[in-house]
Amino acid sequence: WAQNPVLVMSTTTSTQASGLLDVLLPELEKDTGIKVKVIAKGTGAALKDGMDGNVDVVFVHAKEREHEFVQQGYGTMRFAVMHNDFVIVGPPADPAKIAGSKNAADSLKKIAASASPFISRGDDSGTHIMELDLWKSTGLPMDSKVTSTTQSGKQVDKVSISPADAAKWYFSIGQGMGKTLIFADEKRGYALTDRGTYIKYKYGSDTPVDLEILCEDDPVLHNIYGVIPVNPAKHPHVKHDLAMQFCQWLVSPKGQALINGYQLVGKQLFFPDAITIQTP
Amino acid sequence: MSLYKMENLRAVLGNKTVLDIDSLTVEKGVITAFMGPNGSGKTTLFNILAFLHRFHSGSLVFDGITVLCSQAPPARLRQRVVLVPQEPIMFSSSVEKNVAFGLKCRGVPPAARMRLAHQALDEVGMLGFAKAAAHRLSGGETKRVALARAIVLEPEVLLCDEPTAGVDSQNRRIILELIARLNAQRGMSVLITSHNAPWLTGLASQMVHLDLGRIVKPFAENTFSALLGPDGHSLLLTPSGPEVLLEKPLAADGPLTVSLDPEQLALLPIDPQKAGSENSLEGTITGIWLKADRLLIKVNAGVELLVSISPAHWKTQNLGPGDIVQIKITASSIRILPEQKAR
Amino acid sequence: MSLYKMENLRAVLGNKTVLDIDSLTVEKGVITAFMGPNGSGKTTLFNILAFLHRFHSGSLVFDGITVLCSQAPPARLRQRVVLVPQEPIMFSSSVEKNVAFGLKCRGVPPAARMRLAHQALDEVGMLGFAKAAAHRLSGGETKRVALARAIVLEPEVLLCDEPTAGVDSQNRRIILELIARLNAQRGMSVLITSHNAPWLTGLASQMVHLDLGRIVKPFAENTFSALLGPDGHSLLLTPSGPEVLLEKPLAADGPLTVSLDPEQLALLPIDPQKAGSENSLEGTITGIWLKADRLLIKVNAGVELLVSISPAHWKTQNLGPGDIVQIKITASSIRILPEQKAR
Amino acid sequence: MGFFWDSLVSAINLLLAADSELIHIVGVSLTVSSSSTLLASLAGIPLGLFLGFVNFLGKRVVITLFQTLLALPTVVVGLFVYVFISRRGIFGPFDLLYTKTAIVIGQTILIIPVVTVLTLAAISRMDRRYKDTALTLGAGPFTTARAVAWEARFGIMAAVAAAFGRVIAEVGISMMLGGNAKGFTRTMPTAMALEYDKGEFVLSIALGIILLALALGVNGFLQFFQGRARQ
Amino acid sequence: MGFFWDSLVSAINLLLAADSELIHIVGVSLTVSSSSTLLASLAGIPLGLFLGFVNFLGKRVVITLFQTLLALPTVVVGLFVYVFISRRGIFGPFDLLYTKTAIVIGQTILIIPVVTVLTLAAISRMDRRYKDTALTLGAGPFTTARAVAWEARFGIMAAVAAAFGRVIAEVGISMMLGGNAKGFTRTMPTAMALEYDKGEFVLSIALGIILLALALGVNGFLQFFQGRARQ
Ligand SMILES: Nc1ncnc2c1ncn2[C@@H]1O[C@H](COP(=O)(O)OP(=O)(O)OP(=O)(O)O)[C@@H](O)[C@H]1O
Ligand SMILES: Nc1ncnc2c1ncn2[C@@H]1O[C@H](COP(=O)(O)OP(=O)(O)OP(=O)(O)O)[C@@H](O)[C@H]1O
Ligand SMILES: [Mg+2]
Ligand SMILES: [Mg+2]
Repeated sequence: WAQNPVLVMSTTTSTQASGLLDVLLPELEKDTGIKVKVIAKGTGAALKDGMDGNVDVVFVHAKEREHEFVQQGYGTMRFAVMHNDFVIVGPPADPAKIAGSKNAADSLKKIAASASPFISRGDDSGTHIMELDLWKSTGLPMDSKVTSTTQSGKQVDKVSISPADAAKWYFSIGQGMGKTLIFADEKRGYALTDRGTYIKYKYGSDTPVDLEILCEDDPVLHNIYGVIPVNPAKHPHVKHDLAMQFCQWLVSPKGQALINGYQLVGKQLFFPDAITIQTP
Repeated sequence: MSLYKMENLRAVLGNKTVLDIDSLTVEKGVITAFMGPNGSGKTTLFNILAFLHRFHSGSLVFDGITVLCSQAPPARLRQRVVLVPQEPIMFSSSVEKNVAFGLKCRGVPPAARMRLAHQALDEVGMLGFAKAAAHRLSGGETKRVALARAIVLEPEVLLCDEPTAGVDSQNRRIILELIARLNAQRGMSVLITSHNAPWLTGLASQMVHLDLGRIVKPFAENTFSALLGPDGHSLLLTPSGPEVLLEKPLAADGPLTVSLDPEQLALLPIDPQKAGSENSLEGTITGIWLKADRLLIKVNAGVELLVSISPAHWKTQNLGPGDIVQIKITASSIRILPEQKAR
Repeated sequence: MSLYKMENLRAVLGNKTVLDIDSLTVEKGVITAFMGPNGSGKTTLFNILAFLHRFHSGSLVFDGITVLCSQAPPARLRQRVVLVPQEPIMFSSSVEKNVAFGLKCRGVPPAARMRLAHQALDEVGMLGFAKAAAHRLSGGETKRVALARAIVLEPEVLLCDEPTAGVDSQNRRIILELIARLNAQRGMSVLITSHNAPWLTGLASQMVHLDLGRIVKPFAENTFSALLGPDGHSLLLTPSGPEVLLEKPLAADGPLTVSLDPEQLALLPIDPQKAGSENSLEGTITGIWLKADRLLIKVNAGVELLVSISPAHWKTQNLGPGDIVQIKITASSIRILPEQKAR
Repeated sequence: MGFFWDSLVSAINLLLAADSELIHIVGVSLTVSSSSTLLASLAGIPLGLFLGFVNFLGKRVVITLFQTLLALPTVVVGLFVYVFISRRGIFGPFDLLYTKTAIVIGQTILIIPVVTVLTLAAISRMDRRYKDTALTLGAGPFTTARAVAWEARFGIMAAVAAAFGRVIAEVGISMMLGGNAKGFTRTMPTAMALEYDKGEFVLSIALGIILLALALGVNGFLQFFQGRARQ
Repeated sequence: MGFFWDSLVSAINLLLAADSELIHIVGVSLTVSSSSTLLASLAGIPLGLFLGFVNFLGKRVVITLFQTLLALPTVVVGLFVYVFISRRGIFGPFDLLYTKTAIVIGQTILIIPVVTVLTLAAISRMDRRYKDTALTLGAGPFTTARAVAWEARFGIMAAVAAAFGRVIAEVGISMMLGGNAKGFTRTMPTAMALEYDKGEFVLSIALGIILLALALGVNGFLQFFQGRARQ
């Protein structure tokens, strides 16, 4: 397979860890002959790889930052590929009494009021950004902390926010989704998670986490994935044609059908966004 | 009483039998000297007798206690026996701490141990170095501190592997006097090795000679490398010297090692008529010693020869250092030694 | 011609001045002997002369080349000078590889270097050990291989730090003969240290005496520890012996080191009338040597004393070993030595 | 190169700000890694001495195993400890997971082989005469081992330094068993890994510079005492 | 304990299946870590010898710096190399990022201090007479260093073994510079980290067991030769 063209893609860990790519990529290679070299990392680092021209295409889930990426000229265009959704999980005992809720902000308020442990990813990932948006919408007081760094000689301030007066129950752990779930399980706490990872850790693991979905189906909890070829105007060496071919394959009926059909322990993880597929 | 009793004691190092002692008893309370050429196994033996190294087969009994070759050397006997090795090593601390080490192992309190250590250092003339870094001492200084480190423990048995090699003449005397005193006053058993036979003679009451790991009859003096004559009937002691006839012919390749018994050699005034006669060598007297009740005469005859005669006989001959004499070598005085070979 | 020229050469180790030579010249092509008690700086000096260690101040000229104390010892001179250290160490390979090491450094091809190595091993009687593991040899064997490892290089200058300590008597003679031959036949300059004065006398043409790092007048023999009498006018050589009157009174604490000049001592037959008289000791003759054109008489008088007299005078006295004699100690024969102190 | 310059300036700014969060992280890092180095030394140095001195059947095999454990992956150690201390494990009731203690346990296991193997290497090259001298002067096995260890002290210190370097920069175990919880178990390396994940490379390197400065301080301190001991 | 048992069985099954993916990963791991160990030894052993032998102003400071670099965090090394070989870096055109070469570069930098410091420790305890003997027999600086290194060979081998153990189990640099790309740069430890991320603990430990078995093989092999050399 040495002659096959190799496309380098950076993506978030969730696409890799969920096992979706293991289904998509062999089919892609069969159809187009393209072999994909997958570099999985956090959303921030994955986008940075694209900006630095280290990869040909990025496949992430942070809609606003993706638009920014295209606007700044790093990517040529964004293809909406699929979505899944976020849920709030917690211990079966549910000390904050949020079971069955369809209002995420309200649930978080109750968690804060009961000072039950809440585990935050705290890693600037798509999930983390979503969580912070939810906290802001609760109207609870927030702490913000400024860290100054110097970039290209200029001072750049990074603001990180978190709920105020939460030192006892708000754990910001800066790790991936899986680890956040394990942490929540251990601490008998709540967490915001994408449904796919939860299913994987609840039903697909030899040591399943003892957590239940307590809040779901709030429309704000959608998690949208996009794919963007890196702009050859910025990085002439990138394989833009291959990247386009890859994106088009992903949004093609074949690609979308594969996404739609991917199941983990009998549960669908991702929902195609490019075309509507009738679910039987 | 016997201190050590060895039977068929063998030690194998690498794949070479380094020690092979049929039977040897070392007495208690006396000074025993071990002599022998390089590689004869003296150090190997001392390491075994100090219960540091194992032996391979045979039996060793120490003061009635049997030490097995099949087991690691018994640790509890080590407090009774102390070895001063041939090339001692110092712990990298001060001289006094080195000397106090063994006392510390025996639970002597700090103040007492410093006092005893200083006393022992004084005995070997190294008190002035008490605070110096022990591992930086010169060769002879190290040797002397190592002796102090051993005697401060007042062990029942003191094993000294060449205690005076590298020690200057004044301190050599001090050390030998010290060893003699420890033996005489405290009844300490002392085992000693050395290549320097003369001074051992007066000190030791038992002399053990080793060669190639075996116990042999002494032949420390008058040992030479010699060539066999073409017919096997005669020996050449020096390349240019006269031939010496043998009692019976020999067959051998290359040089032989021969030893001449000093008691069997005769010393004659020079006789111009008989000059260069067979079985005699000419030489100059270079020294005269008193050893026990005999006189040892050293003659330089190309090689150095020792002749032992009675003081009475000496007086009759009216000879002195510087005089030229003739030495008659009888065939019975010649002993052929096994050649030393590696492995 | 001069080989080494030293002026005000000082070496400081730790914070102790170990060597402090005002002026010393070592001649080319001869054997020079360095004598001195332990810690007198012999090894330190040899390490400097072999360009291995630095000195602290002063100047050193080797064969017309000035060596600076401010710089690391010059590497290119090292190929001309080889040191055989006091306690040599072997590389953990075979004996023959150890001996061939220096030849390899000099680019000698493998076959030639093995041949030369075997030849050198033969000279020191260690050929049988060629394939043995060098780091497992006995003390004396190591010493001899170290000498072979040096002489195989045929250096201009050979520095031997106590080459015969730990070597058995037969091989000691072989080594000394070898050194003499290298000097006589190849004109190799040899510098040697030893505590064993007698055999050096015949070998070396220059003798340098060191004490406490300084060059001193020789006093190798007849050096004793003595106590000053209560008034400071007399010395006690032995705790039980008679007092010896001094020329002028002295003030000192504790024991002194004194040396008696053998030339200034007189030997008298025993005189019952004068027994126990001042400034005389009684003893037994235990040995007689020929040294250069004088006779050395060894007398055991509680301490051992050497007396030097002319052979002619000896004949007139009709004395022999075993006879009891009286030694007269003149005040002029007494030299008080500086006491050796650490740091 | 501007990147490193930015990082350096940021590191200095961070230090000047004396941010309480940073101070906490530095504190956790130092406590945890010095504890695990201490514990591993207490176990590994005697173990190395034991392997160096005592002869027993299969000793070569045991040494090979320890050498193999130099390649112990952090994930294996992390999961191994996790199984015992997680809520479902035997030691679950002690509530050790996601505490500094948990990191110390994991790191100690990780570096015991390092200390052991390097201590063994240090003493196995020592002149046999040190051991023999101690023995003949009447020292028991412990005093003998101590005397030889003293002579090999610089080698053993290098072993400890290597182990300390390993844990102060360690990410995997600290993440898995400590959880990288901000204000609780976040260490310098896990903080760096997080900033890297966020794409905050400058901040990440700035933390790295502070970590190295810290290590430099510790080593300079040790060197100073080594220098004094050497005299 | 059932968990470890499951892992062991899985490890054996994985091996028996001789899965081509697994074989590739093992191959990458071995190639990468032996290359970086080799390169680091080629640099670190001479460096250690140099620091041991040559006296120069500020040598103590340099040694302290190297000792400090034992605490070099993988994130720092990773980012450092990243800056040079990323597309925007000086070596960008060589397209090194996310290749095995990139991992080798990073790992080599990581362990050069390990090899250097431990080599230095090994030779600094050697009897000074080895050096003096080589010098007086006319050896130049290189031959002298080689002779002393030969006498310290077991210590130096321990240094190399420690460095190898460090890289064969290394995650951070392999992730950052190799990218853990399946079929390209996935190594045993990054595969383990991924399986762990996925919650596949059994598979993760199974891979760890295979990694340790691999390390055991390498060490057993080395021990065998050490044993022969010792004779
Ligand atoms: N580990 C070993 N392997 C092989 N041979 C050895 C070993 N150790 C010692 N030997 C050999 O054993 C012999 C006896 O050595 P030992 O040290 O006992 O001799 P020695 O009588 O003390 O000699 P010296 O007078 O030179 O000190 C020597 O020939 C030596 O080379
Ligand atoms: N590094 C050092 N620090 C302090 N003192 C030292 C150091 N090295 C040597 N000395 C001291 O310097 C003196 C001279 O030592 P050196 O080895 O030159 O003596 P030597 O004449 O060879 O003695 P020996 O006859 O015992 O071999 C000794 O007293 C020794 O203790
Ligand atoms: Mg010996
Ligand atoms: Mg000396």
